[in-house]
Amino acid sequence: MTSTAQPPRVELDQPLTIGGQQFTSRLLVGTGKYRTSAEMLATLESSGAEVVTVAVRRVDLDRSNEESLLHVLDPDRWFLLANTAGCYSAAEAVRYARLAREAGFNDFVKLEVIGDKDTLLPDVEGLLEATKTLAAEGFVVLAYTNDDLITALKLEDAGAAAVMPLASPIGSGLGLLSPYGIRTIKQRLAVPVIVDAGVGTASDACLTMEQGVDGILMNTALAEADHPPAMGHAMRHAVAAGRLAYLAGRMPRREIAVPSSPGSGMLDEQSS
Amino acid sequence: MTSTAQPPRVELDQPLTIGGQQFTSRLLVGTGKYRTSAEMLATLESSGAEVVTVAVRRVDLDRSNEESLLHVLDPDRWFLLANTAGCYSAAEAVRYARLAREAGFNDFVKLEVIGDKDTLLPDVEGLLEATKTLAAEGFVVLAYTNDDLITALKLEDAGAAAVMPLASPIGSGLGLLSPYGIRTIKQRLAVPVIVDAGVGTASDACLTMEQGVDGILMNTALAEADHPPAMGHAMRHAVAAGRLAYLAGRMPRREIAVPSSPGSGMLDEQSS
Amino acid sequence: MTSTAQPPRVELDQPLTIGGQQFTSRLLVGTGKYRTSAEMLATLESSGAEVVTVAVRRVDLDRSNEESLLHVLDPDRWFLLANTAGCYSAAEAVRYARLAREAGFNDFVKLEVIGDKDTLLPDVEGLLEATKTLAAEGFVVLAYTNDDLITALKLEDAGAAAVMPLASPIGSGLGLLSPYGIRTIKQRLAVPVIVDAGVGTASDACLTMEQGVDGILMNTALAEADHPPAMGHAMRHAVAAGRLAYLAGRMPRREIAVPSSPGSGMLDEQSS
Amino acid sequence: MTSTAQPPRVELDQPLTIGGQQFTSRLLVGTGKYRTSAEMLATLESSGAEVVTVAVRRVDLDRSNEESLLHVLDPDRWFLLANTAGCYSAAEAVRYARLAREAGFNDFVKLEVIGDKDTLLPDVEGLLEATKTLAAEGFVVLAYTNDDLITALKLEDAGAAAVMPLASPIGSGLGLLSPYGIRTIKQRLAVPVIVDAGVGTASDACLTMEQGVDGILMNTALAEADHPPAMGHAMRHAVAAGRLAYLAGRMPRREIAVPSSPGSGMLDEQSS
Amino acid sequence: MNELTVIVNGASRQVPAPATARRLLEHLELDPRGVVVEINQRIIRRPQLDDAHLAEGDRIEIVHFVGGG
Amino acid sequence: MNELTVIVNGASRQVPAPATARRLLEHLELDPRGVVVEINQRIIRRPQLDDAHLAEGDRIEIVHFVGGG
Amino acid sequence: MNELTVIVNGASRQVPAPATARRLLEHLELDPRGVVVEINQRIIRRPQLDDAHLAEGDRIEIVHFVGGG
Amino acid sequence: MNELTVIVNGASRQVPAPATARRLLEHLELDPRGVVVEINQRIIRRPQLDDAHLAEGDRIEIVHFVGGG
Repeated sequence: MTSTAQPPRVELDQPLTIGGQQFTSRLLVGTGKYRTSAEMLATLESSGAEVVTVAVRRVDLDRSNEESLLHVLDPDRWFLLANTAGCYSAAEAVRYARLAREAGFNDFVKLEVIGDKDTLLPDVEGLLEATKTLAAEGFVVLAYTNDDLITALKLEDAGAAAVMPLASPIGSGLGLLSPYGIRTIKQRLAVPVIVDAGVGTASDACLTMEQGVDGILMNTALAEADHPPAMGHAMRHAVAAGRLAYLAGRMPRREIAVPSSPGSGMLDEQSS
Repeated sequence: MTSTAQPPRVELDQPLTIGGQQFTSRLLVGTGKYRTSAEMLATLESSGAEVVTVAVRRVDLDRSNEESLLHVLDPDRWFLLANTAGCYSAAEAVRYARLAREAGFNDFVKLEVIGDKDTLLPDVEGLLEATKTLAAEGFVVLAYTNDDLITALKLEDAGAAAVMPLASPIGSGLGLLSPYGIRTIKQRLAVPVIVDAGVGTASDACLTMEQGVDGILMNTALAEADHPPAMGHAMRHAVAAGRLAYLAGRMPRREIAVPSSPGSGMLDEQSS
Repeated sequence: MTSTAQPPRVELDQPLTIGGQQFTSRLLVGTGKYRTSAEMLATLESSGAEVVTVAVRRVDLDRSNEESLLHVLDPDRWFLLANTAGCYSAAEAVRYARLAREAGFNDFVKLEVIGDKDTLLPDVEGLLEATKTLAAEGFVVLAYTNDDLITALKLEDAGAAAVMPLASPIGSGLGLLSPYGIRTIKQRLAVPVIVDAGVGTASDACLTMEQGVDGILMNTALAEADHPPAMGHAMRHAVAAGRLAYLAGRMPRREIAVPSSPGSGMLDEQSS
Repeated sequence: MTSTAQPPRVELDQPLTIGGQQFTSRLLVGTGKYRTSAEMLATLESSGAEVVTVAVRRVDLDRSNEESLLHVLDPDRWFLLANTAGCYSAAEAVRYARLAREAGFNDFVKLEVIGDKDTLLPDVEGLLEATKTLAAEGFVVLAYTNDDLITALKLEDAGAAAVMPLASPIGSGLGLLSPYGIRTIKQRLAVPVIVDAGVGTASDACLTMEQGVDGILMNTALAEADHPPAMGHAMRHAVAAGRLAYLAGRMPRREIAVPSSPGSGMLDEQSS
Repeated sequence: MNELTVIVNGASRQVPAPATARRLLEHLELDPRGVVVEINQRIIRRPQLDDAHLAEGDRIEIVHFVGGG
Repeated sequence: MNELTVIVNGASRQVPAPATARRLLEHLELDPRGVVVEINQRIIRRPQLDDAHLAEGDRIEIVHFVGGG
Repeated sequence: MNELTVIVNGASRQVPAPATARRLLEHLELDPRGVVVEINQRIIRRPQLDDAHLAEGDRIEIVHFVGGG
Repeated sequence: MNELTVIVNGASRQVPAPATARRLLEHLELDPRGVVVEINQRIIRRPQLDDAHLAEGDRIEIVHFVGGG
């Protein structure tokens, strides 16, 4: 070990860029299922997220306006990413996406076309169709999909600005079921890969980022933690940790021990 | 969701305390196997660690003094934790510990009594014996051990100030082989539990901290990363992430999907 | 424990039935990549399989006939299941299936429509299209697919007689990547589920069968074992083991120990 | 592929031999916790086991003799392996072992010295002491231990005829927590390695045998299955499967797909 | 004064005639900047709210953003 | 004696004319029971092998089963 | 007739005196082939059952095999 | 001038006599603040370096901290 050599320069990471727009954080968060608005806001803050997802639903005409999300979320502070959650066909998802765009914030849509109520897994046929339609209309489509590489490649071809494979089913907290699948998708696609759904705790997020993906979107892991703001903080660290570890390049795994301290220079050795 | 309720106060974490001494970081790092001193220092800095381990070895009388670690590591900046790496008996480990203490920095020792050259696994018989001897001499003993609860309990009884079960063999990078074992040890011991050895990348560190342990000591994961300073930074985040996630209380795992967006308020629903 | 009670009757398993035809084994095996015909035959025998897959390829007009599989495999002894391996579109797969049927053995086809040369993952769009075409022509379609439930449900609707989700990519030996995904598919489909591809060793096969699926098809795990006939024997046992364990109903997992020997009746206890 | 080459001869496995005595099965089973004697006997039969473990306890003088195990288990049919379950010190375990030997069946003892009531993990200090004592008295000691290699090596030195590391805690059903640990022990010891405790279902047993160990002892996985006799049958297959797969030598894992059917000979290819 | 019957978010409502999308929002006390209006599955862009006249039986959807993942 | 040029499994071949699918198999010394013949992407079922006449330039595929997974 | 008080498997019992280990088993209707007897932590091998005399206050353990794992 | 032969870190060395631990360090150009000295397996605390006299054949270990994990 010499003291003159320079440490290798750590390459600075590039910011996440989707559809030409740069974002300050690789962690995207949902706004559903929080116990209170205050808790949601505290969690959004602690997570460091810039992009927050929102759903499009009917105004409840019989109730006060208190639940209007725009009274809680300042659109100048947060990048509102509308989703098409709850849509079970391409046509339905396209309709919701168009309504969302009219809200006037941006052209982004987190596109969901769900295939089944129990698992909330995507219907990839409908998803491809809706992606083509919306991309042609100028939407920046972030397509929620499963971990199938072939579908991911087709989504990219169809004009998706980002592909969002799941770690495991929405709201399940089962973590990253197939690191192999996610890694393969990342290696083969040119557009950003944002893992969406299934992350349950910080180590899930860290492991996911270590596969090289560009970001993570989560909701339930935060909203259903015992202390959402603390979990937001944890996830902010976890995403940074996984990203940096990916860039830093991990040590090899080996089924043999290697000492960290020198093997020579022990006492009572006989000099040769 | 109402906006009036307060978010739950996130309990502030307590600092890691061993043998009555508080430390600023739950990440402890080794100083072996770096390519250069500059790289080591940059990594120590980026890791945020306060405690750094050092080995006791003969001065090499035939070479220049450049390798003396104290020329590189300022003892006022870093807490030097001497280890007994390379010792294969209680007597040998005790001898090294005593020499280390004479260096005059502190009474702490990371006690290793190795049982086998190939795996570097601890000899728990020798370890217990050396722990008793050194604790009686006033040492603050941090005992490197395997993931056996019974041995950990005996080490606590023998006077260890902290117990350091391994995640996997030293230098292997295999990660946390038995979350169950580590979690059980943490639940049963009163003294701090610092996981030592085997962590390979950030998600390993994060998962380890999520078991509730008090800290992690690592060396090879940093020194053998492609870019050690970046990995140091990653690990700093990973330890914070895992700790916070543990304190925040993760969501339950479930083998069923749960939507994050409201199920009602969809278009074209018939009003009742 | 009384000696008079009867043990519960173990329900006899039903034979695997696909497209109305019963089979004697839940293990289906491929015939590719063996070093010699003799080794292949010995492995087929030791595996206990009845169904063996074959590919459709041009006769090599410049070489002797020795490689004709029918000179090696007696069609009266083995049920020949032709595949459409190597096909990258629905039209191509349909053409191969029709050729295979003209060979005159049966109407079964293991339908593959591949989406990518590197991963050999299925193109589910093409697969659905080819399934509809072939089912309408009276084929008994066994559709090789990924572990996506929605696609599996659509394949069933399209007329597939069996759905064959992968454990992991063809020839990878990575084992069962998503037990959850496979289990979910099995729970939701009425037609048999045969896991195809990715099994690497006996424990993979056993774990796969424990998810409740109806059978497993494998090739590389046998042909590339050091001793294929011994591995054939291993897999025969593994499939039986996993099936029986599934039917027997495993004990619960618990994070606490429970003694197997009585806690009372120890020596020196004081009688109450 | 030529038909003239011979398949490699599959080496016949050697029978399990402990303390000079050959056994017909590598599956050893306990006799505790069955709902009825009949169910236990049916399970022992279906498992194919020869060695069955029994505990030493006081005769219950206030009840009829019906529970005496020897009225149920014919000692000429089964090899009775007495354990020292429930003993928390070397002295206590030695006392039970001596009592068991006086029963007059054999000199074997499954030696347990438990260190903790909650986890039933072994106290390796007491275990080593009792092993030395009993080996010196001519016992054939099968020592129930944890998965620590160093302790296993010391047990061998102390005269153990077989070492029995756990897969996971007794009665937990958590399966094989550390394949690495068990594999390492097997590679380093000359005496047989029988994995004891923690196996929950067939795939656990199969995976365990694939590490190369000589046998498995289980109780709860059978007694607490929904249908113990069916699980006995499953485990018989699972142990055979894992053993054969180990001997057969599994295929390599690879993160890339490799086709099982020929890449050439496709239709419409242009001849060169 | 005349009234129209329209279906707003799935329920029948009487609104004063003649009516436009903007009048409907005012009638419902909704701020146009926070909602999007669809009439018979045709989206009404905000600048056109005044021009969008309602007819008897129109199916109107008024949506906004809510918390979602 | 006349000859036809056809493409068999991707390569040009001269075959005696007039030719049928069955004659081609005989010419190539292939047992009809082990192969399937396709002419210009139309499958020739075995009973029709005699009736399937070859024409100049026909693209013929002769396939059989090989080892596969 | 005399009696002895001994502790058998943790409970006091009166047994006819003089008593041996074998007599105790007979008294308890236990088959010696299925049990092992310990008196004051000293094992009585089966051939010695007749020679093992019981004394007042002896602590006797009678064990057998039960189901265990 | 006399010399002593001592074993320092496993190798024989001649040192000027009379010698102390401190003199030995000076002779080897080692800063006492960075090392610890052991003579015949007895540690010499730093304040005692001057009092620790070396004798012929003494086995001396001089250690310091190096990088380790």
